[in-house]
Amino acid sequence: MDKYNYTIVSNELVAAKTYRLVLAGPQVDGEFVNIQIPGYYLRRPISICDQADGRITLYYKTVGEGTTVLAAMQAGQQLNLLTGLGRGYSSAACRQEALLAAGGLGAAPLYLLAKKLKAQGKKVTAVLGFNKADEVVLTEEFRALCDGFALATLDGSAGVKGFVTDAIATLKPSYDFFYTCGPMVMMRAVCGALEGPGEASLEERMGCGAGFCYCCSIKTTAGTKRVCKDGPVFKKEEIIW
Amino acid sequence: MDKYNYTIVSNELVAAKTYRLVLAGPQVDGEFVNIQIPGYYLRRPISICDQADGRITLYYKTVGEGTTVLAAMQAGQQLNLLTGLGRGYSSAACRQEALLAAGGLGAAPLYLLAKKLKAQGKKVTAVLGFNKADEVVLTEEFRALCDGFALATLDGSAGVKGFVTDAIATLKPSYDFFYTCGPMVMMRAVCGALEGPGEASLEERMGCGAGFCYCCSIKTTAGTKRVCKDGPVFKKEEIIW
Amino acid sequence: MVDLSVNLCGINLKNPVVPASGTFGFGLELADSFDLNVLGGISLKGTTQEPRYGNPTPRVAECPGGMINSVGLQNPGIDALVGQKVPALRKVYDGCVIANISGFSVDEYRHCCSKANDCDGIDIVEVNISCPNVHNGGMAFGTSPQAAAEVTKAVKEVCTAKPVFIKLSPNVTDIVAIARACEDAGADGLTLVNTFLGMRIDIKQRKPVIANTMGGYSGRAVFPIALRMVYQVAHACKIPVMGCGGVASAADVIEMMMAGATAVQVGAENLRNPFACPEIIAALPAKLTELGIESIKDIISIV
Amino acid sequence: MVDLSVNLCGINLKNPVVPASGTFGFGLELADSFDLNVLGGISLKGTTQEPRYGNPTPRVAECPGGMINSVGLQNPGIDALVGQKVPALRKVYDGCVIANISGFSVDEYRHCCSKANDCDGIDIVEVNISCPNVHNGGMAFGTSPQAAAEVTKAVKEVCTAKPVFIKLSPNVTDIVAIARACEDAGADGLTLVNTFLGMRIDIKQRKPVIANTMGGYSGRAVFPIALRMVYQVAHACKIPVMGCGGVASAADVIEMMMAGATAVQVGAENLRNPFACPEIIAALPAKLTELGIESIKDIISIV
Ligand SMILES: Cc1cc2nc3c(=O)[nH]c(=O)nc-3n(C[C@H](O)[C@H](O)[C@H](O)COP(=O)(O)OP(=O)(O)OC[C@H]3O[C@@H](n4cnc5c(N)ncnc54)[C@H](O)[C@@H]3O)c2cc1C
Ligand SMILES: Cc1cc2nc3c(=O)[nH]c(=O)nc-3n(C[C@H](O)[C@H](O)[C@H](O)COP(=O)(O)OP(=O)(O)OC[C@H]3O[C@@H](n4cnc5c(N)ncnc54)[C@H](O)[C@@H]3O)c2cc1C
Ligand SMILES: Cc1cc2nc3c(=O)[nH]c(=O)nc-3n(C[C@H](O)[C@H](O)[C@H](O)COP(=O)(O)O)c2cc1C
Ligand SMILES: Cc1cc2nc3c(=O)[nH]c(=O)nc-3n(C[C@H](O)[C@H](O)[C@H](O)COP(=O)(O)O)c2cc1C
Ligand code: FES
Ligand code: FES
Repeated sequence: MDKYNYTIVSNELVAAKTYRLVLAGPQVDGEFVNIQIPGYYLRRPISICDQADGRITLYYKTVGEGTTVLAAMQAGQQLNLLTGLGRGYSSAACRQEALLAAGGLGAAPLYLLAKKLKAQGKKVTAVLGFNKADEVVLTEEFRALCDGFALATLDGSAGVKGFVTDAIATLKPSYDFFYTCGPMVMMRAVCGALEGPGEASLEERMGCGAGFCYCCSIKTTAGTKRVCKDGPVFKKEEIIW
Repeated sequence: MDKYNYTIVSNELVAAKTYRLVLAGPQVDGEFVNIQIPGYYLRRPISICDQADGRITLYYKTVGEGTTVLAAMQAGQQLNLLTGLGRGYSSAACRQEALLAAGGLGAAPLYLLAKKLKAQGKKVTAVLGFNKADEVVLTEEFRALCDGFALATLDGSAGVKGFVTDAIATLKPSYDFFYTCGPMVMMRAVCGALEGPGEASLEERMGCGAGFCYCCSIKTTAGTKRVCKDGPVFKKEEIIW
Repeated sequence: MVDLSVNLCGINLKNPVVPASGTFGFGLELADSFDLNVLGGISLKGTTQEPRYGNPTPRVAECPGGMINSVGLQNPGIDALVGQKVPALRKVYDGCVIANISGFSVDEYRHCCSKANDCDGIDIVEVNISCPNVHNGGMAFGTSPQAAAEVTKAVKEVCTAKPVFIKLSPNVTDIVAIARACEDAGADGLTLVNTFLGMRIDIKQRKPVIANTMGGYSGRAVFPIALRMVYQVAHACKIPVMGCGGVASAADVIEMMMAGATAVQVGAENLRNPFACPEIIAALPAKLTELGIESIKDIISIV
Repeated sequence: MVDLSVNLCGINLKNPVVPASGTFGFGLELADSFDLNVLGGISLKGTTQEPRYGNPTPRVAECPGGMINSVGLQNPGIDALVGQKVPALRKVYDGCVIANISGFSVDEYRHCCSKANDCDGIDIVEVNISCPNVHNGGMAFGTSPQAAAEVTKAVKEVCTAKPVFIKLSPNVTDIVAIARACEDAGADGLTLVNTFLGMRIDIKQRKPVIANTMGGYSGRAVFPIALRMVYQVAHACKIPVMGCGGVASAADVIEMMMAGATAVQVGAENLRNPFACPEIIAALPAKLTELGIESIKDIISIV
């Protein structure tokens, strides 16, 4: 774990209530960063979507006070981040073909994973699901990177109409390992519908985000685990839905 | 009382630990403004030194946390002020000739008074005292405005060596009313040494700064008074030293 | 149109927002700054039998997210309150006027409350048994159920025309026990909480910031503790609660009411922003609409 | 060279800064992030006789200037503490190790403290009689002088080799009475304070933020109340006090010590800034020099 100040390069509204935040500063390990928002006590955990050339890219939704304050911040301002947090997806678990199933901004961490899998020479199919067309992000990036791609929206306003699982059922991609990130109900449906081994990323309210306060402990089939340190990514069979 | 956001026009170090803050915004009544410092709970009271052309000029010393944070703020940033606060010097009490005796930044509110007295066609002598040359401010402004002027420093590094009272004793200005502002010990010496009627400006830790919390109450010969509302300026004979 | 009105022991408040005692003077001090009639009620500065200067200065210390005060019940005495302060306020304010009474003995409480009972301009009598600033004084009554009940009984005997709210101290192990004792003794309502006993030291000068060493801590920082106490008491008692402690926004008002408050008092926030109450009241309708709430009454004790 | 060392019941701490129990895991969790040996001491996570999962999630709520936690004593049990956690920490840390013990009965306290007494790696036993998160549990012992004395006596019987610090709850009317009871019962020192019982409501969802409804509130916001309690207790008792509650800077450490603390614990601040303790320790010498203090010992109880 490290603590750094980053400079905001850009912080733009890219979809409904959804911002892309690009930060300049050290490149990092880990699955997420924990951001100090001026005026708020606890940090806000946000997944890493991409990093390259001294830049880190994050996507976030304005859901409460902290993210709303963040959305008002401007290029040039500083943000203090804790980095090197979280155990991410095990890209090595996939032998040859991976299926990525994202719900909403779950697409963000899966993009970082997709890049890793591609760098390892694996075949990647990505299926992204959103509620409506105005929420859609990252499709161009995934399309450019992946071997297979599908987009679903609940109301059919972009891509195919229906759930991510519907789009997967239509696409019938071949894969030996799947990875999912999104709302709990969506990941549960994905883990229920998909055969074979897979991993999902959980969310929990966090104190430290770094494994020492035990605020984020959950029960799993493999015992008590800290979402921030032992996860956020867990094997499908470890999760008690 | 009013509440306004002002824009910082400039905020410069002009003497040892002393800043001149120029703000753009509405012109105001009152003797002091109460400034909200980002990150601090209570506001900080600062006397008005000058106002003209949509600008307010304040002088402040960095003595604690709040003023230190203020000193780091930059042109273009916003400050929230309560205005229209405090009962100032009664310029009408002086018939023809006024003597102004300032210790340190006590010079700031006396400058506003000097302008008023001059506008009323009165003769004004100003004596400014500081500890050392590096603390001296506002001398040019006073010199340009006043009919008589003297500067004293404790160590003699600027003007005459000694206390304000020493400089007054040398200058022997004629006056029918005196006004003083500065540290308590200095004002006490001035009120003790000078003949005739006069007024002095007190400081007290404040809650609201606007007369309704009664945190700043002091005992005077005229009963209990709120420094922020009934003062900060009191008649010499009202003050219990 | 969102309905902001609430009913406090039969008295209609146009909205639940009331400046807390000691943080709004006797009302008139603010009358030039905004129209007082936007306020649901006003709790006046704490008043005792005799006039008091209060504690020596400094009486205030800055804290992160709050402040300590040690005004020590400076006030002109009950006769000046009912004879001058209330009639003067009544000339400009038609909402709910709450007299806040302190005392050093049961007799003093009784005396002052009787005068408040007889004063036309006063709607509610709020009995402060919790001010931590007075040595051998108010504090003692607020920290034991027996003493709290004794004061309540005594003032209820004389306060026959007006609802009596007992204002509780948070500096106790079991606030529910004290609240229940007041309810059983006949209190019509409860105000909670008063300030928390706190202290700051000036590390440069190596002495307490407050002349009186300690004082009452309040402001945003105390909100989670005050909210907990309001929740506990509102769930244990049947009489209405005025919630107080750290309220600084429309969202805070809503949270206090969901915890169980029928009205909400705003204290220290007025000192840092004298326009806090009118701003909060102006912000309530939009905030309630956003939350799908049509009438603010509906959320009282909803959690 | 400023001298930062302090002496706690005969144990030399290289500086007074100690991460508070529950906010620094079992120490090892942070060993990769900075050199633990800069720390004056480490108070380990609260431990009970049997392993515990703790409370349901969410266990944490954000507040202005602080947070509420309801971890509920998740821990691997006393046998794992003395058998694995402490020996593992000892491999990388040579400062003062403080075991923090909780219990649901006097017997459980005695059992755990006896094991801690026998464990080589432990220097001080800190007995938490104040955790507000356990129903029918710890809280009760911390809110009455009799119960506090009973626990103190029981653990002192078995803790013959190590100083025993009793950790007090701030949720009481009279903390001095409880502190005195512990001192009279043989406590070697006192840690104060633990968290304040608090609550937040999610106004969108209309339910408490914390799954367990209430939890322990701490962080900068509680500093003035904690400081007041440290001051009161340090002036009423002869045994040393570890001050705790809202400490977040070198200035806060100095203020706590001036109020009477011999060492100072940093709690919730670690969660928002895991480097808080090393940063505070690094800042102390300059801050002390600025204040004209050569040895930090000299300021203990100076006010
Ligand atoms: C490992 C992890 C990765 C995440 N990655 C992303 C991401 O890439 N993009 C994104 O938009 N969101 C992400 N989230 C969720 C994000 O952390 C919350 O939306 C955010 O903290 C809300 O902050 P707020 O101040 O706006 O909300 P408020 O409700 O005002 O926050 C109050 C408190 O609750 C916490 N909180 C609220 N919602 C959540 C949540 N869903 N998960 C955890 N804590 C929460 C906040 O951190 C804060 O402590 C992630 C969460 C986790 C645990
Ligand atoms: C009517 C009036 C006019 C003033 N005019 C000026 C001026 O023109 N220029 C100037 O430099 N200073 C002026 N002061 C003093 C100025 O208010 C303090 O220096 C300032 O508040 C210190 O803030 P801080 O955060 O740096 O100090 P801290 O010590 O960190 O502040 C802690 C608290 O103490 C209060 N406080 C500290 N010192 C004083 C003080 N001397 N008087 C009142 N409150 C204090 C602060 O406002 C704050 O609430 C005036 C004070 C008063 C009462
Ligand atoms: C400056 C000041 C003076 C106060 N005086 C009184 C008083 O006279 N009577 C009383 O019952 N409460 C008094 N209080 C307590 C407040 O009414 C309120 O209960 C407390 O401050 C908690 O609310 P807050 O956190 O919003 O400030 C005073 C508070 C402050 C800050
Ligand atoms: C997440 C968390 C867990 C805690 N767990 C314990 C514990 O197990 N035992 C204990 O005695 N105190 C525990 N505490 C209380 C702290 O040790 C400390 O007394 C309290 O938080 C006040 O200090 P602070 O304001 O610096 O946080 C815990 C506090 C937090 C925030
Ligand atoms: S949030 Fe602290 S351990 Fe996970
Ligand atoms: S500071 Fe509030 S009355 Fe003067």
